[in-house]
Amino acid sequence: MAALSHREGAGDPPAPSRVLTRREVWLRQQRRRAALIAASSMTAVLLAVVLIVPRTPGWPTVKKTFFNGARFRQDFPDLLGYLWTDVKLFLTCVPFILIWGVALAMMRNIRNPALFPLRAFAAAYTDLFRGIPVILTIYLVGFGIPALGLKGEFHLLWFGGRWNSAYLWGPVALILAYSAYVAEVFRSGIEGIHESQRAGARSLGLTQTQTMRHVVLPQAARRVVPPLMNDMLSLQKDVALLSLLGVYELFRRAQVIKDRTFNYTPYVVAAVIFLILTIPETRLVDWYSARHRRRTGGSQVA
Amino acid sequence: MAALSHREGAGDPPAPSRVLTRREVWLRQQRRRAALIAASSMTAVLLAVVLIVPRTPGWPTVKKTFFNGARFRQDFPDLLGYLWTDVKLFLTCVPFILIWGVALAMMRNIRNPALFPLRAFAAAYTDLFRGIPVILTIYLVGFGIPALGLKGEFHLLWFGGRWNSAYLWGPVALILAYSAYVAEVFRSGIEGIHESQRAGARSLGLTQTQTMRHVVLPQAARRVVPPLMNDMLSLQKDVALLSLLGVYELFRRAQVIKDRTFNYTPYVVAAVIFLILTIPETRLVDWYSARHRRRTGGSQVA
Amino acid sequence: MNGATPKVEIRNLRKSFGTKAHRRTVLHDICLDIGEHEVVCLIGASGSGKSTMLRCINMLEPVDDGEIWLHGTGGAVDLAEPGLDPDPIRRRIGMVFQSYNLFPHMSVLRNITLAPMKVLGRSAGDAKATAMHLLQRLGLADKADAYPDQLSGGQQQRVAIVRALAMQPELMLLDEITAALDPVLVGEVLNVVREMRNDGMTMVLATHEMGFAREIADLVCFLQDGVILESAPPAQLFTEPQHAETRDFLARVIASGRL
Amino acid sequence: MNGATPKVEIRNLRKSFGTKAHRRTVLHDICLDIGEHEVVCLIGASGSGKSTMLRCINMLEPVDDGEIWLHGTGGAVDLAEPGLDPDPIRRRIGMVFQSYNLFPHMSVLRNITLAPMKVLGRSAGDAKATAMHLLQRLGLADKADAYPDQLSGGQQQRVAIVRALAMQPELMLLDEITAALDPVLVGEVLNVVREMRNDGMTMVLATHEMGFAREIADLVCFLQDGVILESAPPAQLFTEPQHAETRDFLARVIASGRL
Amino acid sequence: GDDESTTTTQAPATDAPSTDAPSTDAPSGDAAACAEGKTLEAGMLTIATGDPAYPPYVIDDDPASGQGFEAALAMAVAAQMGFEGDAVSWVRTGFDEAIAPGEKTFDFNLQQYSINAERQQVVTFSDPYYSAPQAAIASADSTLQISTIADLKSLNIGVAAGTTSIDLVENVIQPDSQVQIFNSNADANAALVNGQIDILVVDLPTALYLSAAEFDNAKVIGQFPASAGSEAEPWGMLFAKDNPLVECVNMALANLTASGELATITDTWMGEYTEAPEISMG
Ligand SMILES: Nc1ncnc2c1ncn2[C@@H]1O[C@H](COP(=O)(O)OP(=O)(O)OP(=O)(O)O)[C@@H](O)[C@H]1O
Ligand SMILES: Nc1ncnc2c1ncn2[C@@H]1O[C@H](COP(=O)(O)OP(=O)(O)OP(=O)(O)O)[C@@H](O)[C@H]1O
Ligand SMILES: [Mg+2]
Ligand SMILES: [Mg+2]
Repeated sequence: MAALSHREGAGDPPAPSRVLTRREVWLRQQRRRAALIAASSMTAVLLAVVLIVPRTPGWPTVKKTFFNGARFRQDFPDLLGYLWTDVKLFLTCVPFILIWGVALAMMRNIRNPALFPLRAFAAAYTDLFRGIPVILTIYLVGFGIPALGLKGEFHLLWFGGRWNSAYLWGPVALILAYSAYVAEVFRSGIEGIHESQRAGARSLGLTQTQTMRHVVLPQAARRVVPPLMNDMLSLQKDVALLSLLGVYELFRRAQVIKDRTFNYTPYVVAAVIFLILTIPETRLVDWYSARHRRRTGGSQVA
Repeated sequence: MAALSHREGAGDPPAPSRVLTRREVWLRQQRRRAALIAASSMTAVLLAVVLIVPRTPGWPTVKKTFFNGARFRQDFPDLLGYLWTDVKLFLTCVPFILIWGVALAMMRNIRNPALFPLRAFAAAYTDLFRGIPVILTIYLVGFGIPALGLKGEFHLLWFGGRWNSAYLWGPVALILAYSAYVAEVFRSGIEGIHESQRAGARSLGLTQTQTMRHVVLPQAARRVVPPLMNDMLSLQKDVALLSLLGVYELFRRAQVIKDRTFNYTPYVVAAVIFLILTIPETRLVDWYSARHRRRTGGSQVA
Repeated sequence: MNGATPKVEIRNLRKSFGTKAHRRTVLHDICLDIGEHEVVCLIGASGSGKSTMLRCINMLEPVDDGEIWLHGTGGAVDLAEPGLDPDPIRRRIGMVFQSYNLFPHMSVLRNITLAPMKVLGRSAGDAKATAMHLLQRLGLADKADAYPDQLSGGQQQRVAIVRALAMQPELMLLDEITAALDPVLVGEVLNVVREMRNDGMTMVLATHEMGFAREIADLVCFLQDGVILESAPPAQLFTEPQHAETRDFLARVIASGRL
Repeated sequence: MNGATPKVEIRNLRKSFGTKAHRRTVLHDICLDIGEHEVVCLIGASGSGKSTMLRCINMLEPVDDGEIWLHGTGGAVDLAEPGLDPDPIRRRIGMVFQSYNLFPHMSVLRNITLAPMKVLGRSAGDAKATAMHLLQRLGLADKADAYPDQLSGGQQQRVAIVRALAMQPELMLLDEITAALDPVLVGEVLNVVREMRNDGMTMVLATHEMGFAREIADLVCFLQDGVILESAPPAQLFTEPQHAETRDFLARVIASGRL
Repeated sequence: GDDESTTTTQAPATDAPSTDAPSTDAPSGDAAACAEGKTLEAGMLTIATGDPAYPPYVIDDDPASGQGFEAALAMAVAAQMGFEGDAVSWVRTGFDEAIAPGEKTFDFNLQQYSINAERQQVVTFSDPYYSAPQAAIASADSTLQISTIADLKSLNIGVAAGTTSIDLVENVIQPDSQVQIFNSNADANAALVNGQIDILVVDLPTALYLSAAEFDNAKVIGQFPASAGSEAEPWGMLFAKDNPLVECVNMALANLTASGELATITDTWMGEYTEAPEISMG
C-alpha cells in the first residue's frame, strides 16, 4: 500500500484572493436556501393571515376594539409616560433579588453538616415563596404590614415616603417572591457544575467563597442566562401587580383607558411597549452568550 | 525512612457492632449541633414574632382582616371546592407546554444552516411571548380570537363547549405564553451539556434525534429541574388568570368572598391551599433529584 | 504489509480552527491511504493534530478542504463532502475519544448497550451479553452497574473502549486508548486490537506509546505541526527514519528513555 | 534514600465509597511514611486506589478512619481530623488531577494565575511572569490566551501541571501527569520533577509508567485492591520484589513488553 | 398574578325606591363645625372614587365637575361641611386600596359600595344614599325572549367582580352553568359581544348606561323585581374604620334630605335610569 504526505509550508498559507473551497460553496448554497425558505414561509404565513382573518365574521369588531388606529396613536404617548414608574420599580428590585437569590442558592448548597439549619431555612423559604402566588404575597405584605400601623419615613433610591407606602412594601413583596424563583435558577446552575471543578479550585487553596465566586458562579450564571432572563422578564411585567397597592403605572393606565372606553387597544399598545423594551434586551443577552460560547468553546459537532 | 503496609484482608471487614470511628463521632456531634442551632434560632424567631407583632398598633385589625379564624373555617372547604377547576386547567396545559417547549428549545438548537428559518422562528416566538405580559396574551387571545366570531364546538379532555369558550382559548393563551418560558429553560439545559457528549453519541451512530432523546435531553432535564419547577409552580397559580375570561376558580372565589366581606382571610386560605398543594410537589422533586445525584455522582468535595 | 485495496483514502485534507480573523490551520494537505484490515498508528508531538485527524475521519469536524474516501460495501463515499448525512457512515466507524465522553447519567452497562440497541436494533439481551463479555475481558464485570463518575480513570477508559467495540464497526478510530491503563491492561488491550484486526477491522490509532505502535502497527505516520512528515512500516520508521525531523524526534524519545 | 524526617505520615488510613447498604472499601489500613524532599511513586493496577489515596491526602475525600500527619512549618497537623479547616492546608499542597479539572470559562493564563493572585496575594504581573515562564518551558507559550476546550489532550495536561506548579507548594500530588504526553514531553516533565525535588518539594506520583517511576522515585509503593502490598526503593522493588503478587504484576508487565 | 379588579363597584339589587332617603334620625346640625379638624388634611376634604367612574354616577369620568349622581352628591355633602371649590380634592382608588385595612388616602370613598354587616366590621359606612335594582342586558343582536327568571336558567350568565349581582345570580337565578365573573364592566361587555356569555347582570343604572348609544352593542332585557332582591343592600360612603368624620357626613346627608336637595340631585341624575320592563319571578 502507498502512503503519501505533502508539505507545503509549516505556517499558514497566505490566501488573499483564492478560489472557494467545496465547503465554502456549500455553505453559501445553504445560506441562500435558508433565506429562500425563510422568505417564502414568511410570505405564506403573512398571506394566510392577511387573507383569512379579515374574512372572519367578527373581524370588523376585532379591528375596532383591538387594533384601533386612532386609539393607538392617542394611547401610545400617554402610556409611554407611565413607563418610567415600571422601570424604576423594576430597577429597584433587581439588585436585591439577584443578591438575595444568589445568597439563598448558596445556602442551599452548604455542605457543612453543622450549618444544616441554614440549608433548611433556604429550602423552606423557596418552598414558601414559590408556593404562594406572587399576587397573594403582594396582598399580604403590601396590605398586611402597613395595616400593622408602623410610623415613620423611608428613603430608598428614588422612592421615599411614609412607612406604610406601597412604594416600600410593594418592592419588598416582589423581592421576597422573586428571590425565591431566582434562587432556584441559580441553584440549578450551581448544581450543574461538575464536582471536579470544585475539586480543582479547592485543591489550589481557594476558599469555599472564592471557589463560588471565581469558579462555580461564573460558569453557573452563564448557563442559567435563559431561565434568569425568564424571571427578569416576568418581573418586568409583574411590577404591574403593584398597581393593586395603588401604584399608578403603565399597565394600570392601560386598564383605566380600557375600562373607560371598552376598547382593548391600550392593551395592545402596552404589549408593543413591553416588546420594544424586552426584545433588544433578549437579543443583546443572546448575542453576548453566543459570543462567549464561541470564544471559549471547543468545536461543535456537525 | 520507613514505609509500612498492613494488610488485614482483601475484602471488606465485617463490622457488626464496632466502635465508632473518629469521623462518625464528629458527624454525630455536628448533627447534634445543627439540631441545636436550628431549634434555638427557630425559637428565637418565633418568640420575636409572637412577642413583637401583637404589640404593633394595627395588630387587632390585621388579625381580624387577614387571620380571621371564623372566616378561615368557613372559607377553607368552600374554596377547596373550586380547586378542581384550577387543577384541571393546569393538567390540561402542562403536557402541551412541555412538548411545545421542548420542541421550541430543540428548534433553537438546530445547526443545519439550511434550517436557519426554524431557528429564527423559535427565537422570535420566545422573544414575543416572553416579552408580552401573560395577562395581555390572555386578554388578546381570550377575548380577541372569540371576537372573530368562530362557530362550532370543541372537545378537549374534560372540557368542551363552544368555539369561543374561555376553557378553550384560556388554556391556549397559557400554552402559548408558558411554552416560551419553558423552551428557554430547556434551551439553557441543552446548551449546558458539554459538546463532547454529543460527539460521543453521534460517533456511535445515534441520529440527531436519538442523541437528543437519550443523551442530551435526559441530562438537560435533570439539570433544569429547579427552574422548570419555577415555571410549573407559576403556571399552577397563573391558571387563576383565566378568571379574567370568566372562569370561576379558586382564586376568583376568594376574591368574591373578599369583595363581599372586605376581609382578606380567603386570600390567606388560598395561599395555604396552594402551599398544601405545592410543598409536597417540590419536596418530592427535590428528593428525587438528590437521590439521582447521589446514585450517579462521584464524590463531593468536603 | 497487506491490504492492496485501501479502506480510507485521504486526499489533501486541510483543517483549520478559529474565526476568520484568527485562523490557525492544524492539518495541512494531509494525504494518506489506509489499507483494509490494517492498523495505522499516528505518532507525533502533543498538539500535532492526531486527534483532529481522527475527528475529521469521523465527520465530527467539518474539514476546510480535501477528500476522505471511505470504501466498503456499497461503493465509496467522500466523508469530506459537505452536507453528507453522517449517520449511516458513523455506524460503520467506531471511535474511542481521548477524553472518553461517557454518558454520566447512564450506568456502565447502559453506556455500552445504548447504541447497539438503538442503532443496530439489537435486542436488550443480546446487547447485554456482548457488553458483559467485553467488560469481563477488560476486568470490569463488577462495574457494570456503576456510573462513570464513580470510576477510576483507567476504568472509564476501558468502558469507552468496550462501548466502541460493542458496535463492531468496520473502521475503528482509537485516540490514546492506553493512556490511563496500567501496563498489564495495556497488554490486554494490545491483544484485543490484534484480534479485531484478524477479524477484519481496520484501525487508526493515535498513540504516544512508541512500543505499542511498534508492536501493532502496519504503518506508522509521524505528524508534526499538522503535516505527515513521514509514514512507513514501524520496522523502517523506527530504525531508519528518512526525515531529519523524524530522526530528531526519535532521538529525543530515546534520550528520554521512552523507546 | 534521604529524608530521615517524614513530610507525611499515613497511619491506618481507611476509605470506602457507597451507601451504608453498598459499601466498598477502596483503601484498607494504609500506612506510609513520605520523607521530606522525596519522590514517592504509587504503582498498581487500574482501580487499585492510587487516585483515591492522593485525594485523601489533599482532603478532597473524607476518610473513614486513620490519620494523615502533615509535617512542616508550624508543627504537624492531622489531615484526617474531621472538621479541620482545609484551606490553609491546601495552599501548601498542590495537586494535578488525572482528569485535569481545568476551568473552562477561563483562558489558560487565567487558569494558572487565579490561585497565585487570590490565595497567595501575588500581583497580576508577578503571577503572569511565573505562568509564562512555566508555559514556555512546557511548550505552551502560544496557548496562553486559548481556552481549555480548544486544547489537545496533552496541552490540557500541561496546563494542569503548570497550574499546580505556579502555587509552589511544599507537597505535590501528581496523578498520571504524563498519560497524555508525547515521549519528548515526558522527558521534559521528568526534568521538571527532578528540579522541583532539588528545590525541596516533596512529591507523590501515581503513575503507570514503570520507566518513569524507576527513574525518578525514591520509593515505589505497589498497590493492589487498596492495600500497599510492598514499598521499596525502585532498584529493589523492580528487581527483587518480595511479594508474590508484586512479582506476578511485574512479570506480566515485562511480558507485555512494558518495562 | 391576577389582574385585580379596579372597576367601580356596582350596587346590590334592591326594590327600594330611588327616592328612599337616608333612614336616619341623626340630628341635623352644623356639619361644617363637626368636620372641623377631622379631615385627612386640614381645610381640605379628600373624596375618592373609582378609576374610571361611570355615568350616570360620574359624567365624563370627571368628578370634580360635580356632574353625575355621585359627583353631585359628594359636592353637596362637601358644601354642607364647609368645603367648597378648591377645598375638595378628588382621588382615585382601586377596589383593594379602598377596602384594605390601615390608613386611607381619602376621607371618604363613594363608588356604589353597598353596605353589609361583614363589611362594617372592617370599614365604616355613612348612612345609605341610594339603592338600585338589578337588571339583565344582552348583546344588541340577541333574539332572547325573556319573561321570567326561569327563562334565564339555561343561559351563560356573566357579572362583574365586586358587585352584589353575583349573589342574585347564584341565589335567585341559580343557572345551570356556573356564573362567569369578569374584572370589569368592560371585560364583561366584551364577553357579551363575543357571545361568551348570553346575558350580563348589573345594576339598572349601569345597565341602561351600557345599552346607551355610546357602545351600541347591548340592550336591556329587563330589571329584576323587588322580590328577587337577594338582600336589599343600599349604597353608602366608605370611611376608614371608626373615622369620626362619618358623623359629620351623616349630618350633612340628613340636612340634604331635610332640605330636599338630595331628592333633587337623585331626580336630576337618576331619573332617566329607572325605566325597564320587569322580569317576573315566574
Ligand atoms: N476546537 C478547537 N479550537 C481551536 N484549536 C483547537 C481546537 N481543537 C484543537 N485545537 C488545536 O489544534 C491542534 C491539534 O490538536 P489535536 O487535539 O489534534 O492534537 P493531538 O495531536 O491530538 O495532541 P495530543 O497528543 O496532545 O492529544 C492543537 O494545537 C490544538 O490546540
Ligand atoms: N466516587 C466514587 N464512588 C464509588 N466508587 C469510587 C469512587 N471513586 C473511585 N471509586 C472506586 O474506587 C476504586 C479506586 O479508584 P481510584 O480512582 O483510586 O483508582 P486508581 O488506582 O487511580 O485507578 P486508575 O489507574 O485507573 O486511575 C475504583 O474501583 C473505583 O471504581
Ligand atoms: Mg489528542
Ligand atoms: Mg487514578
